Amino acid sequence: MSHDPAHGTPPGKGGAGASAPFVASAALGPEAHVMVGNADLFVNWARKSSLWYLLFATACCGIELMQAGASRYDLDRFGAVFRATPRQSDLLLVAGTITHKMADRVKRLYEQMPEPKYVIAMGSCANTGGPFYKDSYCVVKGVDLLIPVDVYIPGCPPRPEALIDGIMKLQKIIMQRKNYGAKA
Amino acid sequence: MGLKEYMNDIVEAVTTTAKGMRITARYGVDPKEEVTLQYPEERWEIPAGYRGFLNNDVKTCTACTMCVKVCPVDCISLESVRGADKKMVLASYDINIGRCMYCGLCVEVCPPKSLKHTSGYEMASVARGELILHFIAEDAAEIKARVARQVAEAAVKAEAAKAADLSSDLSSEAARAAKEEAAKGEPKK
Amino acid sequence: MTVRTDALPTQEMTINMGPQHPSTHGVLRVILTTDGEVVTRAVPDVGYLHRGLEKIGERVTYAQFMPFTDRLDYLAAMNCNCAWAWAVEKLAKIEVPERAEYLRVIVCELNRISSHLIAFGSYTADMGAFTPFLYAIRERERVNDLFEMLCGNRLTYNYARVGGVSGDAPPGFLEKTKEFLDYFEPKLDEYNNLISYNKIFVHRLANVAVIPAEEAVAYGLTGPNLRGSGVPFDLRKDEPYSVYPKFDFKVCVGTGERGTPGDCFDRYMVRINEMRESVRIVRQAVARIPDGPVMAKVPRLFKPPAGEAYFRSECPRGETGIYLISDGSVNPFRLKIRTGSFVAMNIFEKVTRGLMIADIVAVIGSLDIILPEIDR
Amino acid sequence: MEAQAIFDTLKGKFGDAVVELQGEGFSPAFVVVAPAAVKEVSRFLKEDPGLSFDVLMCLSGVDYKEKFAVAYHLHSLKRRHAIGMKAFLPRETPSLPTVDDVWPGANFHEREAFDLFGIVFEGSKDLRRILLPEDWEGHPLRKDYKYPDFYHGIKV
Amino acid sequence: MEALARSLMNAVPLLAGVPLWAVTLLLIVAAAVVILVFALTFEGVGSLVLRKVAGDIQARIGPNRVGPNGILQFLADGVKLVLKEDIIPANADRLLFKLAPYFVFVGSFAAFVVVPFGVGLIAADLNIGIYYVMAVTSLVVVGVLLAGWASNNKWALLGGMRAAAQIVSYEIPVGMALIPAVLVAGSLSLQDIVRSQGGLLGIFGWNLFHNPFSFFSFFLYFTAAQAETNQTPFDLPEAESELVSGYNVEYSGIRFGLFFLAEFGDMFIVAALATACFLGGWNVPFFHAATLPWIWGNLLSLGVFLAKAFTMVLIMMWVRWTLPRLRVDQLMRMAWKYLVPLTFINLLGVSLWLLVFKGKGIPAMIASLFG
Repeated sequence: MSHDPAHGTPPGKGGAGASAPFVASAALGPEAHVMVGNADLFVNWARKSSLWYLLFATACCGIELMQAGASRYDLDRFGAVFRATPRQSDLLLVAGTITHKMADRVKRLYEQMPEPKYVIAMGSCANTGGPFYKDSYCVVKGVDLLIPVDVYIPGCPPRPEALIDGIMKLQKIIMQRKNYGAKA
Repeated sequence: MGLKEYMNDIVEAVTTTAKGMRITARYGVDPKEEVTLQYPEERWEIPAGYRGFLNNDVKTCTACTMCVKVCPVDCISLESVRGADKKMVLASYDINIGRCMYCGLCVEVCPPKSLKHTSGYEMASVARGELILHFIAEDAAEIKARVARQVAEAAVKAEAAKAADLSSDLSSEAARAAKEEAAKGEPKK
Repeated sequence: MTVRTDALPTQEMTINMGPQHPSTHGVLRVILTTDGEVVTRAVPDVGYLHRGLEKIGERVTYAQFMPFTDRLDYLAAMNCNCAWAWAVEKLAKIEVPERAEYLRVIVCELNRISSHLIAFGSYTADMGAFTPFLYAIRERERVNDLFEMLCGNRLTYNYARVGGVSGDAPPGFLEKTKEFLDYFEPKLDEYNNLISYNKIFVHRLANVAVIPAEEAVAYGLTGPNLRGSGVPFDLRKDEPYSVYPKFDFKVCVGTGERGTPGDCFDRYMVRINEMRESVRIVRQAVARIPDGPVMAKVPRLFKPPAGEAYFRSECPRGETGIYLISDGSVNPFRLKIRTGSFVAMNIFEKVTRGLMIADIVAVIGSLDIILPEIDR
Repeated sequence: MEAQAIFDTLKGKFGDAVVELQGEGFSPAFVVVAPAAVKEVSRFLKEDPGLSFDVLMCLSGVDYKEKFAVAYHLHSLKRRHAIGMKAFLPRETPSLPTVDDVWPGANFHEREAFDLFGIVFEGSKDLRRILLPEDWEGHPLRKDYKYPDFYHGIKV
Repeated sequence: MEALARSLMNAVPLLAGVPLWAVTLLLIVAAAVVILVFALTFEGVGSLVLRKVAGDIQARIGPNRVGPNGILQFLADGVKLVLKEDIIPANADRLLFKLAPYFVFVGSFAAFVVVPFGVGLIAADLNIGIYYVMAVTSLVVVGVLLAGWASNNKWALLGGMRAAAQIVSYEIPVGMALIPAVLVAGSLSLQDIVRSQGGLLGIFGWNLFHNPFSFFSFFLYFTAAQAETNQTPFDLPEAESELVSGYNVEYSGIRFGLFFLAEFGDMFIVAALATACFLGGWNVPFFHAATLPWIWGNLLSLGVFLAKAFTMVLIMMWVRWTLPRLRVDQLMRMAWKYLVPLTFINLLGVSLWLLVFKGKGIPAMIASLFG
């Protein structure tokens, strides 16, 4: 799913709104147009509402992840509990810088997670290498060079609300996924 | 391990545990203690100076590339071309918020104060490409072509104007020369 | 390597307390060779968050390096910002206005409180009590609100500038700070009742990983780790910089309250008491802050005179020393950042010999290390 | 005790091993020492009751383009004074004796100088790369370091 | 069950032709299904209540977006766990790996048989009630040890070893702390123990207030039981922060779900035993439940029993979210140097008390004073 970052989706309406510069509203994932049956709806609802995320905090975004899990923003409301082992978690929240020395560990963690797994790249370091894009010799320039990423959350570090917004967008994507019936 | 220490251990264990549990009980029972902000419905009001996503007011921007130079990460890419009236016309202005580190140095250094932080922070997207904000709607090539045409027209008009001046100079030259002959002619009488 | 060769020949087990572990405070890898539960050797392997900050320092200008100091120790970003600003000002001998120095002290001490809160919270979470961690984060959220109001960001502030601070305190900031201090002070006693003097917690911490005073000095430990061993050395008192001499506060030293001086419990209690002292400092600073400009006259393309300077300031995790060499150009020529966690990791292997696996977690928590400071 | 006084005592004791005093423009003044004599000078600095530099604050490698240097920042808790010690090294084979038996805290600093500069500390307890992966080629903080294109197949 | 089967056969003429053993078998299976449904729903709702209580204590809200006010959270967790990929580590011991969760679940579920839910509501009123519970719950140790060994993971191995050491050495205090109730009631069967606490003495009929030693042994039992079910001050086997979640490191999907359910099953068993032995089981204070007609008597007693058991579970959760975790050697020291001696002294005290006062507790003596 990694592709050349330079190309952007064609811009929407012209003119810069006061707060929202115009970027085409994010398409809801590759299978946005698929008709989803009832069995899928129930299964997707179950998967969406118990997203156990792996406690994987490498750098500053890890602190925002902790604060999102704490009392004020409370990820537990969404059924998202942190798990210590990749075996029991289905969401890999890459929060922080991934250096080359850490790269194969991230791949191994991703492969250890049981199948319906999702990845959120949180923060500029995970999206594109962020502040260390230009001059650092040992930072992986974006975690999608290593593992397929479902949702990118911009911010350095993104606010806990931005993280919850990213998780809710991931939940919408999960609701679209088609598991049973003939593949379209 | 004397008997006194043994009993003291037990008593201390029970009292400290009870003290701790009294505090957690107070939190458990008292609903006022709850500080949760249910995000999608209740939102934290963002203070004025919050450094959210960047937004460049394209009209007042003078394409002076100060922000491009000061950014430690080079996430602002700007193309501009010199317009007919010698001022720079913005062809494309993109900020890659996937790489930006929200340090605010560019906002401080921007002379016309067109680049400002908005209070937006919700831009979770599915594709990495969507993290690049384009502030000029039109495609860069079209703008360049249009500006090039304008410059060409201006040049042609300038040519015509110059030619006209030239000819007028010639004629005025000729007229002045003729006047001089006349003037020279007359004083000899 | 004691291998018991009596009836049943047993073998030692090497475990990877790998880069991804719930209680290594980030991406630290400790290679444990254990004999059952008892650890015979724990070798730390760092570098999983090495981002080449010093190489970046040589390629960006002095002003552009300020946001990178946020990423140096993201729990105490203000202290690192100000440390960088003070270091460059010491090299270039720039005079900073009084109000800017007061603002710097206020934000540094507030950040010390929020950094010690995370240290306290994650330490109790490592020991198994998850509730104090959430109370600590709730208090830290209120400090984040103050900083967000002041400089616009919750974690990476980029607030200090060479020659002053980026912006004056918005109206209502000082009142809100006073409000937070009044709210926060009784909370410390509540934490002490809840967890600090809890019998199980004390048993887990007292007499574990004792670092005697001379060994702490020999290994170059600084900050709460050094003061925990009973050495009353605090840079704000012994090598005063900025306007610290104007405030009176106590240097908290480990006294072996519940065990021998220099054990994990002492280092923990030094941090709790230091929060109380920081509250006192911020109260005095808020009361006596003068008016005036917040930024000295510094040219945009700032070129310091050629020379070398070493400045060290008291960060929550120990002394952050910045050795700055400038050759008169716009970019620093060489930049070495020495941090408290890097040195604390140095003593880790010697201190953890013969402890149990649960104590390894206790030692990591008591040294309060943070990975970007170790790896830079 | 003032830097000049420290320099004189060292000059008196070690003679030409102590090269010069970099005072002006250096905020803790530097005593420049010949690389071979680093261990004796540092042992003397630590044990001598008058100086008693018992804390090695910071040990940093420096690449001065034509030669390397290792800068030691020393501080004394008893006397509350600080001094810098510097040893210049040739660029081709930068190596000098270790000081981690004088100050145990030096080990991590030396490993970092080895890792990022390639300065070899003879006799060091454990000289391995500390920050970079074991199989990383080159020493990044050298001025002439060229960034690698790929590492384990990932674009740098 | 035969008496019930025979009375059912006389009542329903249609069943006359069916052999007796078939009807009893049918009844047993029906009772088992009812208890299984109760156990699974309790364990599901228990996991939701645990997170709600945690939220309450930690000044936040627990799950409230899945279903109305978070009610369906456990359903979502369950369905998701069932549909997860079934991973068995490469060179793990496949058979034992698959077997371990069933041992643990069976071990904790089998103890539901003797829980005295109501006046007549008990699956099988075994006359060796408590002895049977002690025997069955020790099956959990085998399951956890298997899980630790089979998943070929060093953390899991350590978790398994810790679990074996902990549960085995806390069986003794748990057993000893329950004996006073047996001595007072004079029988191992849980129904008898509960009936012995009845009578019109109301709350003071409970074993808790029978004599100071039994009062003390309730608290000893509660601490040891907290260790028996791996709750926080003693949750070393799956220590989240030390052993990366202990013996269930390699388990994912419904296998982990079984461990999860078994943990809550244990919690309920321990709470049920505490209620039955010390807090008067299904006895309604100042009221004789047996006198009511058949349906209402059972319902009322069931309600009272569940109320008491749930408060005990809530207290265990409350302790779970307050205290830090012990170290392994402190755990052993606490078991062998503190709990075991204290329970023995306690046992001696109770038996001497019964000998001296010929089986009457303080409340009974005071009642007899007033005639």
